[in-house]
Amino acid sequence: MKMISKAAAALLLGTFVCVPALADEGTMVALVPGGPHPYFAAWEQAGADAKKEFGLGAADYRVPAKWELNLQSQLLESLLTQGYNSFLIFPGDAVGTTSVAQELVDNGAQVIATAGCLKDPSPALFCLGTDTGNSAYLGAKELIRAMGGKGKIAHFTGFLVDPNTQLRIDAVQKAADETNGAVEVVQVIADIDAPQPAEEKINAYLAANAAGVDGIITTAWVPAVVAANSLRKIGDKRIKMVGIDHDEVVIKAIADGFVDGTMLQNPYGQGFIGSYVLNRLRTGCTLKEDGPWKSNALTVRFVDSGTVFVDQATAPTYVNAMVGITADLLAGFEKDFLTCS
Amino acid sequence: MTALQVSHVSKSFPGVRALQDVSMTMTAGSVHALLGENGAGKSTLIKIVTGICKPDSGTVSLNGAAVRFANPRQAAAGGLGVVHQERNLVTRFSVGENILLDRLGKRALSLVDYTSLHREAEKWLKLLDLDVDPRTIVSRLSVAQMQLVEIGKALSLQSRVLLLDEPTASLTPNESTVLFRILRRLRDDGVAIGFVSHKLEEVFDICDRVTVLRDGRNACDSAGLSQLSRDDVVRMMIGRAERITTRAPRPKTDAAPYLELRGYASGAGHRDISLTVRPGEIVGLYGLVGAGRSELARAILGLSKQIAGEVRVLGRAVHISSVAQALHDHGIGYVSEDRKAEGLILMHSVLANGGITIWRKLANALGLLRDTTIAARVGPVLRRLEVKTPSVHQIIGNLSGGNQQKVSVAKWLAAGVRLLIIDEPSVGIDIKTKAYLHDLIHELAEQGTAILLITSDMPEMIDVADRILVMDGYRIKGEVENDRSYDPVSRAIMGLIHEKAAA
Amino acid sequence: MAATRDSALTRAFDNDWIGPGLVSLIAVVAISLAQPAFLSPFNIFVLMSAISVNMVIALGQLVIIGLGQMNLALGSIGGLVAISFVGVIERYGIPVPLALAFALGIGIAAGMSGGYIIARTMISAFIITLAGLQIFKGINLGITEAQPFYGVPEAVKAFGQASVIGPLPWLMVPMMICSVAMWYLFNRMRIGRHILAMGSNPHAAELSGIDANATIIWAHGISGLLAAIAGLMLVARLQIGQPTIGDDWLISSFAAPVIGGAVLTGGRVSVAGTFFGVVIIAIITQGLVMFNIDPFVVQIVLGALILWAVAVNRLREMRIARVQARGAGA
Amino acid sequence: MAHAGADNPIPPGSAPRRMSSGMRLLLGNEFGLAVLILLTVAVFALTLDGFTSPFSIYTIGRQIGIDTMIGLAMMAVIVTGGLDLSVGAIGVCSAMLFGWLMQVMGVPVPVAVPVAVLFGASLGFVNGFTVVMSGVHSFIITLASMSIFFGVMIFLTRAAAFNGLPPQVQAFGKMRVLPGISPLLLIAVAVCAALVVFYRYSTLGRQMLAAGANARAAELSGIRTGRVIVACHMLTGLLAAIAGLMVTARTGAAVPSMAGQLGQDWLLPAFLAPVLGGTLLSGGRVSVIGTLLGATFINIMTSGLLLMRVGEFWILAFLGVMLLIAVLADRTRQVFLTSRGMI
Repeated sequence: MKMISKAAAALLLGTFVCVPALADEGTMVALVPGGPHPYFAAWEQAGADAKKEFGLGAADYRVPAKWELNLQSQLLESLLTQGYNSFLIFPGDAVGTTSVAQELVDNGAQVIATAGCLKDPSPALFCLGTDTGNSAYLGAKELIRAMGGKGKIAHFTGFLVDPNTQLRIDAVQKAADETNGAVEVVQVIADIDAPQPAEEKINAYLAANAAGVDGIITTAWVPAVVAANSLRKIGDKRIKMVGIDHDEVVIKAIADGFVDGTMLQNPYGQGFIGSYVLNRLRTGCTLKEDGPWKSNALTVRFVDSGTVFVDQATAPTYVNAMVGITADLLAGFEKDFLTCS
Repeated sequence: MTALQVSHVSKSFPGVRALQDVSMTMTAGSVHALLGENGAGKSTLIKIVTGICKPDSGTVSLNGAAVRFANPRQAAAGGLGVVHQERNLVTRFSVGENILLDRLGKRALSLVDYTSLHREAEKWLKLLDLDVDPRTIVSRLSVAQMQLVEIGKALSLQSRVLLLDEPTASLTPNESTVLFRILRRLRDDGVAIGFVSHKLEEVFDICDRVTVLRDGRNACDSAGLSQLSRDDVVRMMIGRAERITTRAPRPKTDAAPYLELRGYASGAGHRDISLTVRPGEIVGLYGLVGAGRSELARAILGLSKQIAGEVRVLGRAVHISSVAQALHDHGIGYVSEDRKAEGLILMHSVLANGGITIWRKLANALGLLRDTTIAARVGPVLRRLEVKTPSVHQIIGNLSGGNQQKVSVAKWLAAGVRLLIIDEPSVGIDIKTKAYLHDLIHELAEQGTAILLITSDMPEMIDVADRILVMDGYRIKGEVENDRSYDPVSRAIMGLIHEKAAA
Repeated sequence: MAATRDSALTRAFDNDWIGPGLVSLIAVVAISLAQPAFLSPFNIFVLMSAISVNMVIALGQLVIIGLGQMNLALGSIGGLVAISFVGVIERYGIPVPLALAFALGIGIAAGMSGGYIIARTMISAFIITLAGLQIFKGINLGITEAQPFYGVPEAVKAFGQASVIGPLPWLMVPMMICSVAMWYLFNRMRIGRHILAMGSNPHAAELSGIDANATIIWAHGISGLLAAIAGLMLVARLQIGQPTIGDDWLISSFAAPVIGGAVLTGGRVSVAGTFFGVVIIAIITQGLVMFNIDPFVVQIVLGALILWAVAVNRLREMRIARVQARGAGA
Repeated sequence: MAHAGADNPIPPGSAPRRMSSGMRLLLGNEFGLAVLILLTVAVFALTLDGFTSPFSIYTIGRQIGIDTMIGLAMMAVIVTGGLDLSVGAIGVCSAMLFGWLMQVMGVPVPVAVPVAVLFGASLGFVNGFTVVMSGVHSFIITLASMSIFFGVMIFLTRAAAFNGLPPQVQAFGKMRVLPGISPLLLIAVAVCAALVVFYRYSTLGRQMLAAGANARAAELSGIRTGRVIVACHMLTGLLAAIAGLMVTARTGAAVPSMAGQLGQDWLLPAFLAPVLGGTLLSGGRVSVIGTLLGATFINIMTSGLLLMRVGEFWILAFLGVMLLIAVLADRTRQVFLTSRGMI
C-alpha cells in the first residue's frame, strides 16, 4: 500500500503543473464525439479555426477513449466541471445521451447535437448534422443513375445501435422503391463498422454474390473503405459503388475508377459552424423558433450541415467542395436561425 | 562410504520446533529406514534434504560435500533421487518422457529425440524389471507400475542416493515383494536407499540401519537394525513399549443396527458389500490403500451412486444422495482422512469450521444466525475436546495438526450425529492427541454413537475397534473379532488380505 | 497389467481433431451444395484469409491454455504491435524489415513481461493479463489517439492481398509456419513438452526438475509473438494500421481451441483441433452472411457452439475416465 | 486458472499469535485503500479546480454507486473461485426487460423493478446451473452465455431503445437526496450493508464462503455445494440486474448499448473494484466494503485524471497500472505478514 501511495503522490505532484486555470469566462466550446472515429478528425481543426476566427475562450476537441456511453458521460461531466459551457456532442446513443445533455443544460451550459441527433424531446438547442437519410437517399439515386436505372443493390452500413443506421436503410429502400421494381435492394449487411468483421462479411458476401449484384452503396465509414478495397481486389469495375465520407482509400478508388463516387458529409463545417453558433448564442443572440428548421426521424429541429456527391471528376478537389458548403451555410445561418440584439 | 549425511539439523516454524539437532547418516549399499510417528518430523527432514525447506542450523552433505539445495530441482541435479508419497507423473505423457522429463533437450527450443529418449528410458525400466514399453502413456499403468516409473525417474538422474517416502502404501503385498527385490539389487549395486514406512514388518524385512525420530529429535541415529528388536524400535518411536492394548474388549451390543448395508454395490466399484454398525459399537474397516475403504465411506454419504443392494438406517431402507441428506436426515457424519483438503476450510476460523454442520439448524426464520449463537453450541464441544486456540475466531490453518483434527471431529459432535465415520483419525497428529482421540472414540461409543473406523494403522485398529472388517479390491473379505491380542488379530487380518493375493 | 490395445475407432475418437474435422467437412459440403459460390476461388481466398489470421490468434491463446492459464491481453498486444509497426514506418520512415523486427520484439517483450510477473508473484494470470490488456490498449490509444495510421507500405499491402497459387492467399504462409511450429513445439520441443507438463500437473513438473518460471515466461513470450504476428497479418489484410485491431479477439481466441478439444485447466491442446475450430467459426460466420441470416443471430450461434464443444469434450472425458476406472478395477 | 492467493507456507503445528482486531483492521486491504482514497481526495481537492464542486461530487458519487454494484455482482461469483463474463449482458437484458415492461406492457414501476431483478437472477441461475451440471469452469460457460444472452436480447429488441419510460425513472436518476448525493450511491451503500450482513450472518452467505474456500470440505460437511454455487450465480445475476436498472435510471432510458457490445464494457469495473478491494480470485474470501472502496478509488482517480487533462486515452493505461500495483502491493503485504506469522 505504501508503494501505491508513493506512486500516486509522485504522479499527482508531477501533473499538478499542467492543470489549466479555466476561471476566465468566455465561450468555452468542447467538441465531443461518441468515441474515436476518423470521421471526427476534422473537428479538431474546425475547433482551432473557430477559436481564432471568433475569439472563443476555447474550442477543444475531446474524445472519449472508447465508444462507451459511460465514458462519454464521464468526460462530459468532467468537462463541465472544468468550466466548459458550450458543447457540440455527437450522441453516443440517441436516447442514452439525453440525460447527460440535460444535466449539462441544467448546469447552465448549452448543447448542440452534432453529426447525429438526440431523439426528441431533448435538451439540445438543435441538431446540426448531415441529413443522413437524405444523404443516403441521394447517394442511392446517384448509384441507380450509374447503374443505368436498374439492377440489384447491396447496402453495407454501420452499427445497428447507431440511430442513423435505420434511417439509412429506409432511405436506400425508398430510392429503390421509386424505380418501381427496376432496382431492388437484395441485401443489407449491418453492424460492420469495425475493420475485421467488415472485412470478413463484405468479402464473404461479394465472394458468393458478386455476380448477382449490380451496385453497392455503403453508408458508414468502415464498410466504404473495405468495400472499395474489395472491388479493387477483385478488379471489378462492373459493379457500381457509391461510398460515404472521405477516407483516402475511397477517394483513391474513385480516382482509379473502382468506385463511382462518394457522399461527402461535412464534419469540418459541423465543428466550425457549431462553435460559431454557440458563441453567438452566448453573446446576445437567440434561436428563432420559426426558423426554417427541418425535421427528421429523431427531431424537429434539424439543420442540415450539407452533403455533396463527388465523383471521379471532383474527387481530387473534394476539400473545396466541403469548404464551399460550409461557407454557404455560415453565410445564411444568422439570417435564417438567429435573432440578435 | 557415507552417501548422505545430515548433521545437527534444526528447523523451527513460527511457534513450533519441528526438528532439533537431528542427525542421520546413510551409507552406500545399504537400506536405511527413517521411522517416526506422524508429526515426529520425518517429512520436515525430507523437505530439508531435498531443498524444499532450509534448515535453521546444521548441515547436509552429499558424498562428502556440504550441499544446500535451493529447490528440489537442484537436489535432483545433485544426484539425490526422491520418490514422494503422492504420485508425481504427467499422466498424459509417455513413460519414457516422464522418466527423462527434465532432460528432453539442451535448450528450450531443442527438438526432443524420442527414439533415443525411449531407448534411454528402456534401460531404466529394464533395471527395474518393469516390462512396459517406454512409449506407453502413463495413465494406462497400474499404481504399482507408476511407482516403479517414479523410482526409475529418480535413478535416471544417476542418483546414488534414493529416498522413498512410503513406497508401499498403495501396493499389494505381491507388488511390495517385487519392489523389495529391486531395492535389494540397487543396494547391492551400491545405492544408498532411504526408506520411510509405517510398516515395521517391511522395515525389518529390507532395512539395514534405522534412524528414529520422536518429537523432532533423534530417538536413535543410524543404528544397525540387526541389533534391535521390534519392541526396541517401537519404544523409540513412541517413547514406551508398544501398547498392544490397555483396553479390555468391550461387551457386545445387540442393539438394532444403526446402519446396515446388504449386498450393496456402488458406482465407485464396490460390489456385494454387507455390513452393520450398531449404536455404541466401534466397527473397524481395515485394508490397504486402494482397497476402497474411504470410497465406501463416501458412497454411504451419497457421493457415489448406489447401484445395487440396500442401505438401511435404523432398519428403514433409505436412499442417500448427498452429504447434506446423510447429515440432516440420517445423522451420519464423516471425518475425512485428508483434513486439509476435505476436512477443514483452512482459511476460515475455528468457529466457522466447528459450526459449519449446524448453520442450517441454528438459523432463524430469515436464515440469519449470529456468531454467539454458534459459539454457544460449538464452544462446549471445543472445550470438551480441549481444542487449544487463542480464540474461536482464529484462522484454523494456524492451529497444530492435533487441534485441527479435534475441530474436524468437533463439528460432527456439535451436530449430534448418531453414526460417525472416522477415516484415518491419527494422520499428522501427536501421540498424546492420538491417545486422546482413541479415548474419545470409546467415550462416544459408550454414549451410544455408532462408529465406523477406517485406519491403516494396525495397532490403532486393534486398540480401538470392537470388530474388524477387512476390505480389499472394493469388497469385504471377511470379519475378525477383536480380542485386543495383537499378533493373532493382525495375522488373521493379513490372512484375509493375502487370501486374494494367493488366489 | 499390459496396456490394453484399443480399437481403431476408439483411438480415432481420442484424437482431439477428428470431431471438429468431421464437422468442418460436413459444413463445407452442406454449404457448397446449397450455395455453389461457396467454393468459388474468391470465396476460398476470403475464407482462407480469415482463417489464417484467426488461426494465429487462436494459437497465441492455445499456448497459454496449454499452461493452464489464460491470456486476456492477447488482443491488446496484437493491436499495439500493429500500430507500432505502421507507426514507425509512417513517422520515422524505418525500413520494413527493421520495423517488422521491432514490432515482433514488442510482442515478445509484452508477453514476457506479463509472464515474468505471473511467474515471480504467482498472482493469477487472469488478473495480470487483465492489467496488461488495459495498459497495452491504453498505450495504443495514447499513441494513436484512436486514429489509424495509413502509411502501410505497398509491399505489406500486396502481401495481404496476393495469392500464392490459385485461391490460396499469401497470408496462409505465416499461418502454416506458425501452425507447424506450434505442432512441433507441443509435440517435439522441450519447451512445449514442459508447458504441457506444467499444465497437466504443475507440482509433478516442478519436482521433476522443470524450471517453472522459465516455462511460464517462455509460454507468455510465445503467446506475445503469435499475437504480434496476427496483428501484423491483420495490418496486411486490412491495409491500414487500425488501433481497434485486437479488440474482438477474446471470444474467438478461446472458442477455437475449446472447440478443438483443448481443456482449459491445461495440459491438453491440439493444434489440428484448433485449426478446425477456427474453420468452423469462419464457415459459420460466412454462412450466416451468405444465407442472409439475421446478423443478430451470429452471436447466439457462436455462444451455442462453445457450449456444444464443451459438452462434447466433457462427454469424451467422462468416457475416458470410465475406461480408465474399469482398467484400474480389473 | 492458476494458483491465486494464499497458500501460506505455514506448517501444521505453528502456534498462532494473538492479534487484536484493531491490528487486523490496520493490516487489512480495506484500511490501506481507505487511506489512499483520503490522500487522493485531499490532493485533488487542493490542486484541482472544480473537483469539490457539488456537481462534480454528485456525478462521481453516482458513478461510484453504479460501479460498486457492478463490482459486487462480480464479487458474488468470485466467492466461488469462478467468474461471470456475462454480468454486462445480464445487466443489459434485465434493463431492457424493465424498459419493455413499462413502455410496452404498461406495467407500473414498483412491479417492473422486482420482475426485472428476478429476471437477472434467473439468467444467473442458467449460468450457475450449467456450470454445476457440466463441471466446466465458469469462464467458458459465461463466455458462451454472454454471447447468447446479448444476442437474444438484440434479436428481440432489434437494438431499439426504450425511452418512453415513466418520468419517475429518470427523475430518480437525477434526484439529489442531499446536495451532491445521488440516490444511486445510497442504493449501492445499502446493498453493501445488506451483503455484509448476508455474508456474515446468513446461513447461505456462510455456505457460499465455505463452498468457495474449499468446495470438497464444504460438501463433506453437509453443504449442498452445487446448489450454493448456483445461488452465487443467481446473486450475481440479481446484482447485475440492479446495476442495469441503476444505469437505466441515470440515462432515463433502457438502451441496448449501455454496456457496450455483449456487455463487455462492464468487465473492467467488475473486476477492478473487487480485486482492488481485496477479494480473492481463488474464492472463499470477500470484501464488500473493499469493493465499495475499490470503485470509489477508481472513480476518484478517473475523475481527477480527466480534470488534469492528462489525455483521455492514457486513463485506460493508468487504470491498468493501478490494478497491477494494487495486486503486487497486496501480494507483498501477504508475503510480509506471512513471514511474520501474522496471518
